[in-house]
Amino acid sequence: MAEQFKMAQPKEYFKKFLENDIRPDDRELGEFRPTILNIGCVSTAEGSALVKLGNTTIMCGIKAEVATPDADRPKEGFVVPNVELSPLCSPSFRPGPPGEQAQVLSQNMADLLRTSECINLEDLNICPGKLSWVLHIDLVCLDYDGNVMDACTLALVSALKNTSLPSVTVDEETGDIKTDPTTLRPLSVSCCPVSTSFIVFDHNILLVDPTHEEEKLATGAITIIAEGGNLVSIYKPGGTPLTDEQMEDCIDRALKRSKEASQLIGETLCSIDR
Amino acid sequence: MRETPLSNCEREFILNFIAQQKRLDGRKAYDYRDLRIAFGVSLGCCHVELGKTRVLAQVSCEVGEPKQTRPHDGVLYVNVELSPMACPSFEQGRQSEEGIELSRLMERCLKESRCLDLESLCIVSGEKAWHLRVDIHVLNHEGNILDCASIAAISALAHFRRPDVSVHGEEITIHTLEERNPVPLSLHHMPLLVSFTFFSQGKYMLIDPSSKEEKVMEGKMVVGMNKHRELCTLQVTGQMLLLKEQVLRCSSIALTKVTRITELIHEALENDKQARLKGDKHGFAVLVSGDKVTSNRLPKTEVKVDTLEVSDDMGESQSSEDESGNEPMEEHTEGVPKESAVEILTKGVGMIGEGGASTWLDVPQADTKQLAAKKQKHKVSKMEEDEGSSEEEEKVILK
Amino acid sequence: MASFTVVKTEDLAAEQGKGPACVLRGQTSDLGCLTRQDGSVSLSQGDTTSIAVVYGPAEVRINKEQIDQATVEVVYRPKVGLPRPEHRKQERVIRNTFEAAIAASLHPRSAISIIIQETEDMGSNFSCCINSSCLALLDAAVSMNFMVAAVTVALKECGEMVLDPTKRDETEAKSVLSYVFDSVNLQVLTVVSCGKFSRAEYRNGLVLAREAAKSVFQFYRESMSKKLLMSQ
Amino acid sequence: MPTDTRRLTGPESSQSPYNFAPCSKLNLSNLEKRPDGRSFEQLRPLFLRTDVVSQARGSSYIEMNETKAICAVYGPREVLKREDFSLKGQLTCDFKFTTFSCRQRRQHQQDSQEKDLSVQVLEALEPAVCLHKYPKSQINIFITVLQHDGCALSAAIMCASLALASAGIEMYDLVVASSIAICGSLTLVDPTAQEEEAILKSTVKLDANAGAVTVAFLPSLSQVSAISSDGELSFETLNKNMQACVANCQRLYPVLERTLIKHQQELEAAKT
Amino acid sequence: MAAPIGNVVIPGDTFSLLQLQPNDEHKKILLGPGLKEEEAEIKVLRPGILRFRKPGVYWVDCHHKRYIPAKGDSVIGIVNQKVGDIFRVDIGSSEQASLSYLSFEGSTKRNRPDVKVGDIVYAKLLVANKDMEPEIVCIDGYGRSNGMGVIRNGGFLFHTSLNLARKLLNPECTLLKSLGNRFQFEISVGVNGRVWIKAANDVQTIALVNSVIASEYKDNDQIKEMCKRISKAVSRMEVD
Repeated sequence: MAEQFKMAQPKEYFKKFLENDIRPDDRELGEFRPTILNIGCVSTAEGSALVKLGNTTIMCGIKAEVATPDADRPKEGFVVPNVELSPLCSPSFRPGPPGEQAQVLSQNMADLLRTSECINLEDLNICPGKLSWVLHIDLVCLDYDGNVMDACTLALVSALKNTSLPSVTVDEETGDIKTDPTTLRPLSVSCCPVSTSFIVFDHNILLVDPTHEEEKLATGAITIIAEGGNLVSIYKPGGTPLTDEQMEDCIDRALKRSKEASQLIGETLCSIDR
Repeated sequence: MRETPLSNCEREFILNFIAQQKRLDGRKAYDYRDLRIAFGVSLGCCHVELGKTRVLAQVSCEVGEPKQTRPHDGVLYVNVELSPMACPSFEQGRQSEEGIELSRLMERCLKESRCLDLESLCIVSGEKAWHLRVDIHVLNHEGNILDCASIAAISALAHFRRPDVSVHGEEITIHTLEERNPVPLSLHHMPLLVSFTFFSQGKYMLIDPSSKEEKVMEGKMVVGMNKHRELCTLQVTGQMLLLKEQVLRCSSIALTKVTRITELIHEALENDKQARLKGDKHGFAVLVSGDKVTSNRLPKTEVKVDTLEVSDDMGESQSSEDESGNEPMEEHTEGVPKESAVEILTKGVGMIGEGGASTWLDVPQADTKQLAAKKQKHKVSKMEEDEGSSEEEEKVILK
Repeated sequence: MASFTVVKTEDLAAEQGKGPACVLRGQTSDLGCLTRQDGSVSLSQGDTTSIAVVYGPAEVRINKEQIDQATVEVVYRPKVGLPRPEHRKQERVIRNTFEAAIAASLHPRSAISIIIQETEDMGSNFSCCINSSCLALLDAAVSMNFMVAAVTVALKECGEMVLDPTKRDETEAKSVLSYVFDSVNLQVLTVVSCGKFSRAEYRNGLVLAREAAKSVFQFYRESMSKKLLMSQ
Repeated sequence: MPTDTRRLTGPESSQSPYNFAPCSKLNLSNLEKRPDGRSFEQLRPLFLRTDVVSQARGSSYIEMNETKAICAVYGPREVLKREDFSLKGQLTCDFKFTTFSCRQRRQHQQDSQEKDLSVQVLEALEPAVCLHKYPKSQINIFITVLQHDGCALSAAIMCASLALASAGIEMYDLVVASSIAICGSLTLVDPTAQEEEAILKSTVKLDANAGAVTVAFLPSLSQVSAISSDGELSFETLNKNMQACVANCQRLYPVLERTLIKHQQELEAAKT
Repeated sequence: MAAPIGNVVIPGDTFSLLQLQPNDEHKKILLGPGLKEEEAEIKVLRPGILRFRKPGVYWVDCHHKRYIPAKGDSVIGIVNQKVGDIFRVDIGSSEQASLSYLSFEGSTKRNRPDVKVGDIVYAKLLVANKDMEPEIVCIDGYGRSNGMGVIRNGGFLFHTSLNLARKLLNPECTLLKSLGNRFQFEISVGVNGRVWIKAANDVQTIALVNSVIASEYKDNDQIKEMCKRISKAVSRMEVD
């Protein structure tokens, strides 16, 4: 019965739940789904992490390569994030080049890396004007059940913190390159930005960490990326206008979440080193 | 998007009218519509209005590797964009027949005419050279995009300056504009395209056709020429035959037009230069006067706000954060206990939070080992505790 | 290395029509500046200019058709090079913003498409795009629940705030925030930010931007009145 | 100019740092123990799990030590184009390595090897699926290899057949696959990437027998649905090793069986 | 404060029923295009000038180029294609209108009207509804054409903004009056912003076309002035 009701009028179905401040997957409005983090799960990548946010699953792998730096930035390396929403993760995606959403996510990742300055591009330089690191950061969605943005940021940051590079040297006079795979240098990641996404349901109710169903019914969305006590980004693309109080509330929760999540990353990393 | 079709009555009327040596907008057969050339604030940005047809051209540059085939030359890209902006029938992204022909002609006009000295764009032969890029955006299509585009493109190139570079051994430095003045491109000559349209077996000829005239035309001849009467392209399209005389006549008309337009371009360049020297206002913002009925102007307005919070002290935001800890948050906080939220399941696997559904790696309550096994199969030892599949693999291994 | 345009230093410095920090640069609008579209406008804020055009309610592509409301499409056209993911993101933000503003349910099975051409980015380009799009929609008389106005604020390292920043201001600023408000109760419709900032700074920016938005809305009203009253 | 405007692009050309490292080549001629300590005819532990993709009709995850793959099945979906209507349903397969799954970085676009593997997986599975039950409709299989350490093909086949089964697609039988790498007299069951590589490199100087053979097998029908072999193998060797593969398949079968039963039990549990 | 009738309103503006009719708010009122009732308030959706007609009709007179079909409108359409026994006609709306070959005066299954693709028809909207494809007819309720049908033998068709078309349709239209004093011409105006003009000769026709287009942003005196100039110019042109 419930199924049919859900099919027929999803909106009403959700309303019924939200009337008593609970969500169909018996979460509270402000509650996250369980977040599982598995760091260093792919040994072929220089750095990797798998994040599960409820059902939503993102795997991030970082492949490091070397290239000649740009003429106008001879002392800098490259970070190239890309998000892949493969047809595997949801029936709504088709094979072929990335769609709008994948592109927007990729861009969000790039912006996150740039504004949070968690990686100093100059650290990625090997020999000025000659050789720099290129970090190909690829995030693959394995299960698309909403709030991919948060999962991606978590995976991205964890993978970066897990990344270590072999030592590469350029011979001064001959100019030929030597790699020593035995000595690995961990990549320095200065900070740990964490994103928190909300949707607006029915123009007034705020839901944190939405599932795919919830996202489909949303009348607006907002993503806040926090780092320590600071805000790295507030991203509210249109949708229902929010009151200042609502915005403040979102920021509160985002700051809180950022503490928890960075704690998660930190402790998980320690557990590897042990 | 679908474009409003041309009705028969319009078609017949226009053709008759042309047969009477008249045009809808009262021009003579060999008249151009009035031409307006304006430059943007950024260098190499040119906006051309030909009647109501509008084209924007922007030149940009980057340092890259030269082509293997021509290691001593820079590279010039020409990109013509026909978007629905100009006219509903143009598709976004997909290049139409029209678009391809257009870019082809522009390339012939700008690249194959060798109007630009590419060698001067080489920095280190075979390694580094300037890549120039001309982006041509058609903003409004009221006919004769081609001529308009060629004017915009060539003016933009003439207006452009590239940053100066110096090479010491292998070290190349691109100087900021503070350090050194940017250098102009060395433009040998200014080729322009003039298109002639023909009606009723080439009996009547018009230049600078309007969009309606283009719709009813029979064929078209494009002459690419500079003011020294050097021909750089000549293309005839459409199903009609032309007499030798006509071609010659066209070329001589083209010459007069090209000379006139070249003058106009130089004038415009000069005006822009003067304006910049005097520090007058220049760029597109000035184009809109605000005295037209449809245009409006808002002088710069001071915005007053009552006293703001002191923004740059962290203490503030800190405090606001603390308060986040208490009452407004309460209802959300349960479910995620503050301390020791993190649960380390196995090496490199941690989790927080409860509730919600998860089909893969569903750990909570269930023995964490199971997940451990699932994630870290390298340790077969772990597998033993795991029932189901892993037992099987014990078997597998034992055999 | 991406292809870049060259702007003279003095032009960046000149800050034409720019005075103290809390000033909106002079604005000009030219409604119906193009002929082939249902609505078109070229808007300038200081030296930043952009052209926006609107078609609609017009024929919709079958795969995008919605039976209960109009489909809003946005195309953003950068001046240099082909559209890249960054522009896709911009399109997405602009589209979502106007999906909220446009009364789409009045024209089901049709498309309302907005096309924006960047013509000169001398700072606060995003605001200029939003505002020009909104004016274009007004020019095309597309039904809207409310109008929107965008205002950009730059935060300098020293903590000083610059309203409607120029390119120079943006490059010097530690972060740049753009707010979009609705015309009915001036609530926050859209926020996009670039660079780190504190909570207080967000609030202050909000207050300042909201104040500025009022005069932008006033500008819309004047522009429309001028055109409409003359042509009645 | 950027070739791919839909992705973020780095510099035009970049290469792996390990191209400049002295490569430690595994010497096969006098190999008495395998690098991962297995005996020559030992299989790697096989781990399987169903229902890993919530959005898919059926899905599964496979892990053979360092080889990890995930597969999702969608459908039966209606075919959109009228012209490819057919009374027999159509099965499609899309095989992809993640860019970071191998030692050398892979491209986003599907390359020839991936296309080739897609076809091989498809051919191995088609005989097992009752396609006549799904007229005018298509069933899509998507396989992503998260980490590649040899035997990607057999892993993919098993993963996919399990996913199909868990999707409730009617099948005659599960498909089990196994592969053996041959290098002269030496045969390596269930080879790792390192071993595969070593053999392919060594082909030049060794005698005729150097390569690998993969067999897909329908255990309960005891039929072979596909054989793929690369390198050069004499008929006898091929024959001998096929038998070996089939034997291995039979040993693997119960694992798939159990996993599927577990999956069913879970479903039942969920119902009540 | 009373409703700003005759003034410019823009989307988001609201006013109460009371404002509309301070004297008696019980009277029934009718909201035309551009207005919508929301929580006992009248909300403006489109920019334009608020108009009022007795007894209680309010609407926003706005300025646009895109035509949105409304039942009973008389429009000029361009026949775009023939599909079976209907014509697809472009009337400038988001969807093409359908026109049955039977809805012409005197047409039967036997003798179909002679209509070619590209012809222009003057027709009335029979069905106009946001959820349905618009349908136009060239006959009135009694099966008479009364002026509707295919427009033939010459003349020139051009497009204007919709409110200019409405201005032309206004019997008090200064432009047409003052032009009428000077020229002889046929004109038919569709509310979808399509205007067809035919005068004594092509030169005059074009002169009229241009003057109509030019009149868009002119007040009445300027219009009169312009007409004078035009007629002079035309007579000069006709000489040579």
